[in-house]
Amino acid sequence: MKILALAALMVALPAGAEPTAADVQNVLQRDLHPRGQAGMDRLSQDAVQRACTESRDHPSAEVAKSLQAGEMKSISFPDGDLIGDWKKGEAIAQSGRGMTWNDKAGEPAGGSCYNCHELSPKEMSHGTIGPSLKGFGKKRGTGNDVQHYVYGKIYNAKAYTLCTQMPRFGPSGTLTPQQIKDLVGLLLDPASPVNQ
Amino acid sequence: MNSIRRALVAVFVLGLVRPLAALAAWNKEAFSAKSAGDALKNLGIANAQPSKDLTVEIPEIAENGAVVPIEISSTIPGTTALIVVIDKNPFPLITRFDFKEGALPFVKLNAKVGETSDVRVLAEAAGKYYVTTREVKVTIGGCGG
Amino acid sequence: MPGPMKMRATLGQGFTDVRVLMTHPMETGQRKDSEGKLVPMHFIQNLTVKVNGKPVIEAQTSQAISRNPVFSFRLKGGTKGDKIEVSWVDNEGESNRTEVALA
Amino acid sequence: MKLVAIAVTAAAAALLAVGASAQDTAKEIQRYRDMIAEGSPAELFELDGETLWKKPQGPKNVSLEKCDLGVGPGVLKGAYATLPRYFKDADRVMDLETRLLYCMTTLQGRAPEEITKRPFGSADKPSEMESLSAYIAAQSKGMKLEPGLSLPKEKGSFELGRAIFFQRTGAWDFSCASCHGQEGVRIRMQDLPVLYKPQFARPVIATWPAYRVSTSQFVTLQWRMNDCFRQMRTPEPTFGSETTVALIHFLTVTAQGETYNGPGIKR
Repeated sequence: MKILALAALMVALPAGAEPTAADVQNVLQRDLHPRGQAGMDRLSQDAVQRACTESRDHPSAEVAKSLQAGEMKSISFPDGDLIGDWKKGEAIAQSGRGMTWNDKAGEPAGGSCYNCHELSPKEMSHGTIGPSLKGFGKKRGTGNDVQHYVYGKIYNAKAYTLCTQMPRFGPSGTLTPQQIKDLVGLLLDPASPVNQ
Repeated sequence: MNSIRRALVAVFVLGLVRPLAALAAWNKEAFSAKSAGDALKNLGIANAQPSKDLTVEIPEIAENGAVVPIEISSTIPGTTALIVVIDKNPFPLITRFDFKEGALPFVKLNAKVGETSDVRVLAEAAGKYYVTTREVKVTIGGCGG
Repeated sequence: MPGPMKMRATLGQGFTDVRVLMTHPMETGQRKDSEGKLVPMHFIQNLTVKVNGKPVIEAQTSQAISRNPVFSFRLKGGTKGDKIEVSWVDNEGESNRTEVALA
Repeated sequence: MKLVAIAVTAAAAALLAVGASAQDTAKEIQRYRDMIAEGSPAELFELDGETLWKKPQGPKNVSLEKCDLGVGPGVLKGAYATLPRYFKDADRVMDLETRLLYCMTTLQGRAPEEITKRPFGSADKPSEMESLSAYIAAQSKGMKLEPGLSLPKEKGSFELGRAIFFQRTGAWDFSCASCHGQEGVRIRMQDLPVLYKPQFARPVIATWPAYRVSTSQFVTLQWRMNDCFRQMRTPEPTFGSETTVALIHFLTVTAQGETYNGPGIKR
């Protein structure tokens, strides 16, 4: 009677008060179970998730500044040119696979980019949660600064905007540095469909 | 298809032999055709005329190609059959409905549409064929994961 | 054994509206299962509608009819107690039928 | 459906070509939804569900016909519209599926492990929970959604559900609100309802559970919660756990007062 027994084992919440982020974390720890590559460690909120939960994605300027600085340190930029193969980048942007409990661990993941962003004008089935990136390289150029900005943003978007809905593709282990370079290529390469 | 069978089919088409089962049989040649033209040829249909009296209700945009509703009704006098062909499907012929005394030439069904395509609906009346063509666009939604 | 069918017949103005639901996978032969194997073609090929035992509609269908097919028909006139029967046969020779009396 | 995936680009290009305004597109998609709603295969699952409801099962070899879904033992009419709610016998808030699980264990004497081994079925083989949900929910058609909210445990469940809705967690830092918190946005081509606001929650919740045309499956709210967590890259929520029930409770309370119009049909 595991499931019914669980119900009796209520996490003690103070009566009448709204559950805090820490309370919810305890409830989730109790009610979710590991499956496939999705382990229980994924439920431990880090400082960023906690600050964004508690402020409903509107952290104070000081909190944002200090946590963003910490996130910035997570990014290690590869040496040299960061513009990879835009064709591979397009495939990564299209794929919504990876990191779920039924994706095989170790298999290359996608970036789910089109779920939220407009990129290549050829792909009209794009989401609108994030801004349109159509023509991004044409507007921003391909300079060293832009390359680093794009690489950094994909690697860890929370270093730039603390409570963005965009995942931290580097620290979460979703994308490899090479995959991120290929996405930089998709955004910046003048030959990429994004810039046509 | 061997020649004997081809001959038999020809005989049926000519109406020289009409066993009871003929109408109910499944037209393998027409359903196996890979183009709309071949499918119609196998059904013995040529020179279908556009007709306003053949009404087709179909959404212009389908959120999911797995289920695309099509509603057809004909006010062409003496309509005895309705046929649906989806041009871009791998096997374009979808269905043929034969109506006898007691039934009205009306049908509503759901079809799979593989990609944005013309949908041709044909009616047979007194040995003549009529057609109405509509385009349906297929999109996709969801997380794609 | 084939899954259930469900039919509803309603007397309209001068005609009878019939809607029938059928449980059938309508496999195209192009779909892969969870193990990546192609699922063989399996679909309804023939459909017959009878009123009081007399066939009034005979249809031939392809694998491109959507899974769990739904069809609506209209029959001329109609009298309370008319027996309406719908039956199907698929490419594997399986079949099913259902009937209602017009209320 | 790969076929459809390939079609996307073509379809999209065509949409662009005709210059269909967003409004026209929305109108046509609504027409599509109305047309498919007229003949929903959900009714086939209702038939299966009725058989299962009346079938003696388990060590006690009894049916579920004495199961109390909140409005009296065996009463189905309107029961779904009052869920989730607090049940004294179990001393907790339950949604339909959790209550069914309770009845299967107490009335039929079955082991929860056996029942929840396969809570979500496939197109070829729907699960017991799915068919039963179809049968039971259908008997609340036309009734107003009135989930329990007067008792302290019901209020607690609603509050917990709301807090979970906004909790950022998992490998990708998502909360439910990451996708369902912003008006007028979509994932790929799919519009995202802002589920903490009544005007958006109402039509959505009033049509669950539902037949899903893209997978030909009958899907329930427990499934919907489960698959959202999967896409949020978290571990898996246990079937019938307080987390899933609290979320369903929060969503249903947000939609309360809406006339139940399911089982529905979804993309």
